[in-house]
Amino acid sequence: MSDPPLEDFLRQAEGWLAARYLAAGDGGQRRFTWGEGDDEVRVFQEPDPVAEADALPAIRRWRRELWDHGYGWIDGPAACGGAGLPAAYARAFERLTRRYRVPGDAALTVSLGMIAPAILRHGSPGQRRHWLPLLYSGQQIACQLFSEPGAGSDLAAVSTRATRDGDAWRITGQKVWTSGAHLADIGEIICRTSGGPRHHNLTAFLVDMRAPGVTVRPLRQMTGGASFNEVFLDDVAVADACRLDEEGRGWQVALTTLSFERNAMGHSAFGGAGILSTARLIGLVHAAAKQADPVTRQEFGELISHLRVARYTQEVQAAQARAGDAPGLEVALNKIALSENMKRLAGFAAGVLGPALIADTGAWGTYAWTSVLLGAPGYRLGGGTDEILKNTIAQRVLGLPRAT
Amino acid sequence: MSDPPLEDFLRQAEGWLAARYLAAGDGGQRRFTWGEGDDEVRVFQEPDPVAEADALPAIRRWRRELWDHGYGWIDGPAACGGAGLPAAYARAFERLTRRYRVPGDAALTVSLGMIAPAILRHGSPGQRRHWLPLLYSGQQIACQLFSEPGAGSDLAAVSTRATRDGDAWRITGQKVWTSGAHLADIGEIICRTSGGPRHHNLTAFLVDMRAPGVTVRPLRQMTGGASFNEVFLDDVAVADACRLDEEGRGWQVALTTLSFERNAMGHSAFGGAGILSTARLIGLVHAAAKQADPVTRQEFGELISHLRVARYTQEVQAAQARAGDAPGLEVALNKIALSENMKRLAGFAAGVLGPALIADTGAWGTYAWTSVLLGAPGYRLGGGTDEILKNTIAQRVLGLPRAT
Amino acid sequence: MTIRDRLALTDDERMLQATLREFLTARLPSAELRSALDSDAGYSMTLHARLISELGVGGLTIPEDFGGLGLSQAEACVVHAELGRALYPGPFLPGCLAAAALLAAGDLAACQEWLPRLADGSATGTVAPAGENGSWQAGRAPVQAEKAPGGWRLHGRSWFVLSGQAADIIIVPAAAASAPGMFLVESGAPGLAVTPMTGLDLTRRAAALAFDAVPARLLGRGGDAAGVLEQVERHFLLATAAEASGGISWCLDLGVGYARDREQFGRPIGSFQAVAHQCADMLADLQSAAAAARYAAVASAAGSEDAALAARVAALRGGESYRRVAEAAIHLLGGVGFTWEHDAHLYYRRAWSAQQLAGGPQAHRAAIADLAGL
Amino acid sequence: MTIRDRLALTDDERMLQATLREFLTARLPSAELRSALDSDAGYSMTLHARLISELGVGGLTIPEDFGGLGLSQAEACVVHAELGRALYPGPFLPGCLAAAALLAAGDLAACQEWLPRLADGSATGTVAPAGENGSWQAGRAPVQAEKAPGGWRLHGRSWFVLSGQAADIIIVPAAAASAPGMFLVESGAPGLAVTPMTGLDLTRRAAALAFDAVPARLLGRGGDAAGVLEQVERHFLLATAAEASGGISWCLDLGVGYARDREQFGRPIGSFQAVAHQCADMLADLQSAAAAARYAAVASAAGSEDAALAARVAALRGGESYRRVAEAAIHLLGGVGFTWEHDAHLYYRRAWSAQQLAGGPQAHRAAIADLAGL
Repeated sequence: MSDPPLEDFLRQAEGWLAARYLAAGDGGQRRFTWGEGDDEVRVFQEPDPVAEADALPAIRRWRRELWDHGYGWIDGPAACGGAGLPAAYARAFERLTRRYRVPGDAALTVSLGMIAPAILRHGSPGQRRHWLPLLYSGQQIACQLFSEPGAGSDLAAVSTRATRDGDAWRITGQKVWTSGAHLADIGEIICRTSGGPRHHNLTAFLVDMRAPGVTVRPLRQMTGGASFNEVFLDDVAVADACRLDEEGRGWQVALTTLSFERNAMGHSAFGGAGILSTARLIGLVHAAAKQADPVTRQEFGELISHLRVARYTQEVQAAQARAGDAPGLEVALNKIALSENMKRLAGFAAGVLGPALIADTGAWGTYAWTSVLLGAPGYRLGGGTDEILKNTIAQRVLGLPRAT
Repeated sequence: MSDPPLEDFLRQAEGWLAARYLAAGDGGQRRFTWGEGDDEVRVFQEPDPVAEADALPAIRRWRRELWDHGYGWIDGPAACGGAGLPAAYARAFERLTRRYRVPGDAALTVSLGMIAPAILRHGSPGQRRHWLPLLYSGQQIACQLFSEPGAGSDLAAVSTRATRDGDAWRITGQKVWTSGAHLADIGEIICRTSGGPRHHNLTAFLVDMRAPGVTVRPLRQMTGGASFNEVFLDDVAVADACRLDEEGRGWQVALTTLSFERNAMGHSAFGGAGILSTARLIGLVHAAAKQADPVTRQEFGELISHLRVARYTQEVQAAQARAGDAPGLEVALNKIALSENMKRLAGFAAGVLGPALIADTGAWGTYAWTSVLLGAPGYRLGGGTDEILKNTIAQRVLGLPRAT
Repeated sequence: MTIRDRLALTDDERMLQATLREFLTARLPSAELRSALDSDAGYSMTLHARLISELGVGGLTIPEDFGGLGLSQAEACVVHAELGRALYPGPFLPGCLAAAALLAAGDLAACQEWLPRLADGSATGTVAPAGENGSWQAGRAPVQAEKAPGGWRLHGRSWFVLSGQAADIIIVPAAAASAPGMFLVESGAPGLAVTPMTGLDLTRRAAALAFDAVPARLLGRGGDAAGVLEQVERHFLLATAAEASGGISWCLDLGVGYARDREQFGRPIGSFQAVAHQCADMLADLQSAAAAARYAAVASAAGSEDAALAARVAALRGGESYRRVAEAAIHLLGGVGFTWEHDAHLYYRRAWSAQQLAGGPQAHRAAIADLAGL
Repeated sequence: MTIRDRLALTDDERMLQATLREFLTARLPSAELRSALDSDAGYSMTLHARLISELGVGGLTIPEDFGGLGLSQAEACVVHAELGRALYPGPFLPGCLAAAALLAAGDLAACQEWLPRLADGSATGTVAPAGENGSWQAGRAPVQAEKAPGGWRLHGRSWFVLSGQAADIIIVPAAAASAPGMFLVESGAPGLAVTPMTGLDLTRRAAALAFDAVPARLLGRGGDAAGVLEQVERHFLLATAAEASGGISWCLDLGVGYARDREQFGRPIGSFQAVAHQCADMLADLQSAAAAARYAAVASAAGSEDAALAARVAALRGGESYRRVAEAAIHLLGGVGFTWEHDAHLYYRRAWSAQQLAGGPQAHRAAIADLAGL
């Protein structure tokens, strides 16, 4: 039976949403008014653990409702419980949800944006039928257990070991920079399973985050908060059925997962786009009474030009994707641009606020900007450092020989 | 007999100078007045060939007079005709000459600043006694024949060949980016003399620039002028007595010569420091009536801070050298800083002049700045590109492993 | 028609781009460009005529009923980008600006008389809005208009007039009694002196114009110079942004090609990380400059309310990226890039010149601050 | 004594530098610094007392007849650089500023009473020149002085007061009837409320001061706040430039050490050209920041006429370089550099904070333009 026309699909979806959630009012963008509400401008969300735990049930219910009414995985294959509709329907639905006060999927960026697509690509039919409905219905949340203290940019150098034990495996090692590990039910983990040659000695597993031997600790970052966790695994048992793809193909599974990460990171909504809004920046300048200062206006014009160009680039890429000419790896350049824009934001705030940026006078929306200043260095590291991304661009987009 | 006290030496030298040359007036710095004289602001001197040829006799006479009165090579060893005084005497004399209208040694920077010191280091006693008096007395001028179209940063890859012919050699090949070749009498040339391993297959010679088979052509650069030459050698005969150092030691001779080049290039007087003078920049802003514009004042303050820091750095290094703690290879960083300052100068001139920079309205001191804009890219290449210099700094100053 | 739907190139635009690329690659290789630069006119008139007749790009944005194709800024910028990529030296951009001025002034008779001839290439045009400091303030127009018995007479000077020597008609803002109006002057008019200005950009010549009681035709009712110039400036901003993206793409192809082929230390220089990352940075500049130019052109074509801001963003970022990429290309090439005979410096010269003629970074940043509502 | 002769470190200065380096390396390792930051005072009072008694640096620039060493800015900046390298959290810099203010105000009695105690460490001091927007304009002093029967009373608030909580005496500019004068307030004075300000720089605490009819002692004749603050600001500019060069040298040592030791892809990351060149850039920043700080200090000590300009140049370039190098060090370290437990971010926080407290880049550029004669 062919797909319903997009307009009908959207009309029906809007009816469904309107029956359950309040309209977000003005075109879905929460109107920004200087001085109102929380003045937080974080690069990485640092949800207070209690508030985060409180919000989780509502997010799980939101996913479950979507799943039960066919909106949980709009462009997923029917065989695994998806609605089997074209990706354009899923994107249109996602834009539609922004016009309603829905819990949203921010907390599930990794689970649905990186791990679920990796399971779809590398899982057996049984694994796909088992895990994907659990993830897209919100019954289970997945996290990414990749980086290690000794394996950052060089992910292939992971030392966490998985040793065969009958028809199960025992995993021992340490993973770092995992976001949401404390809320996750399962973790996609890359382990060393043989002494074999580089890139061929790794295997991926889906490990139960609540299994005995798994310890999750918040990883305090320079901002003062903790957006990520450290995960210690001490002889953790994992059934062979939870092995994702063949033994020795862990590197391919990792690359697939990372490619989804880069696409997500480039998107301007990622990384607290709220901090990039023009209205907030205008409010900042007015609060410091510098709107008439020609030097401030030049620095404002320069900053806005960079923020807008980043948005124009993403919109052109989205249009090209819709026209079937989706951009390739060069999307990673968006992430680098976003990191640079965060540095520019911090510099601009310092120029406008001066000392009021670096010590809290209590004035709304001033000292809060230190979060951008303290978060920006992390953004240049997470999801691939500038240098690693530029290597990839040079070699796989520009066809230059391997840079050593 | 011990050295005369520095004060006596300087007093005597000043007497000698004053008897022959007019005082330069105000402390040796030609006073800059906006609108007066030539508004040329070149990165590389592009002497008009005729004017240059005319000026040469005066420069040769100036050297000859210095030589005949013991000021030609103040800190040179007596054995080779030098005065055998400490380097501090030579530096003090050089500073003294700036207070008089002397022809100066700008045209001899390569000959006396790079080739002569290389001959002192690598020449046989006979070669030193023969060549050094000729160079320091201005009777002969030397140039540097190193780079080739296929051997720029990778100098060791020179393909100009010198083949043994009895007790002489025959040299065939092409050299590029040689300054002053059209005025030089001899050229220090690096040639490939064997099929041996890299860095061991080269030999240095002093070739007669007027020998048959040597063709010198100006190399027109993007500024429109020609500060450098191309030199073609077609089966040029060179006596074995003109071989500098052993066969196969050409690479060591080249490194010695290049090290002298870097020291010279870092010095602010090099590269038309005149263009960096504050008075000329103030004149530029006033000519465009922008001295009251806060944005222009910020850009001016930023530019001046970079120019001053470059001068402070050199003065601190000079003081450290006088105190016996001369800086090493990190002097190359001065050259990179000077290149960056030239780019900043061009950007500043563009900000102040706008279109008047890129098309000539005839106004004094405006369109002339295009020479800086067109010369700056060359300054990042000559004397070692930024990248090559940073490799050297990382490896030999910071002790980092060879960067590949 | 929202902007989002028009951002991807349409099939027609793709065709136009490919045809132009083929035409210019075949008919304007480096040797042809160099001989054009050494010629008196600075461009080949035969090539210009063929460009307009064969590809019909002369009247791109001129309405059909004035003999043009009636296309939008979106299509026009596809053409500007390809011409920018080839440093096309002919008077294409000045012609577009003259057409835009005529349309904006709304003088039907003048439009009927001149737009068809601009469209079919039988006449070339330009605009002369800038005073000695290069700025376009209509308020302080550098030329005065005096109502004489026989008609209007112009006095004064204007500078940096693109293709001033080649233009048959010149549209000039001139201060009359009330607010300044737009005037049309035909080349060869008595009292008009056109002298070439020595310029940095060898591929686009500018002239200085001296008006000594020059007879001129008032366009429309007059007093509308400010509004007309604003529309002409929009075209200029969009065109320079598109040209910049074209020039950047040439420099990127040059730089990456050289990084692949040039060997030093026994290996391609592109295998050194410093070179590889500079190439990635050049791609990032191309990606953002091309996207900004496209978004701004489509926003203007769609008449969207952020079109003015987008045009300034595209001009600012495009101008800065073009300068940076042109210099990076020269640096990557090493010595050969610094020579007169290699074409790299022609792009470097165009990058610096176009950026200043289009107003310069300071003007763009100030305009962005105003338009963004600070 | 021309500047040129004093630019190289003297033997005494070398000795002072080595002794300080040894003292701080032994007594303020990372663990000690961390526990100091977690303490109430934010620094170890015993260590502060030892620093002053053992090394006598308390009264560095206080004249000998007031119990100090009577040394110049040149020596003082050697100390500031070493303290900056170790992020020394004690109230050393505020003490220097208080001493500078007392000397500049020229109130003999106040100098005799307090300078010896600042010198021997028995008293700590600070200055409170800044209003809510952080600027030091004496003209619009944020605190007013009122002549009451019992003596002067101060009203108002001042912000960003370094070591405000630790200071025994606070020197405050206050607007009286005529031009503002300098006043001395003792800690614990009635009506004085000192509240800590949450700050970015964990190694240097600032406080907000509220004055409610606080008794204060007028220093000298009064009306000279502008002149006094100018001299205090000079000390502050030179000290922050020197501290920046010390912090940069720590970050460079950290980054280069890590680039040598850290292996990824089977080799030290310093063997990758991108990393190697970032290290070379960090060295260039150190070289210029250290030279500018040294030149400015020697120029001030020699009273040369370009001393004011040199101080601003050193503060501007030192501040920008420190921010850049601190961020580069974190980036080089990768994830571990982004953690709370690694010390790298303490330097990043100091770099940003010190730069703004010293006036910020815009103020420095404007001052440079004035001082350079534009």
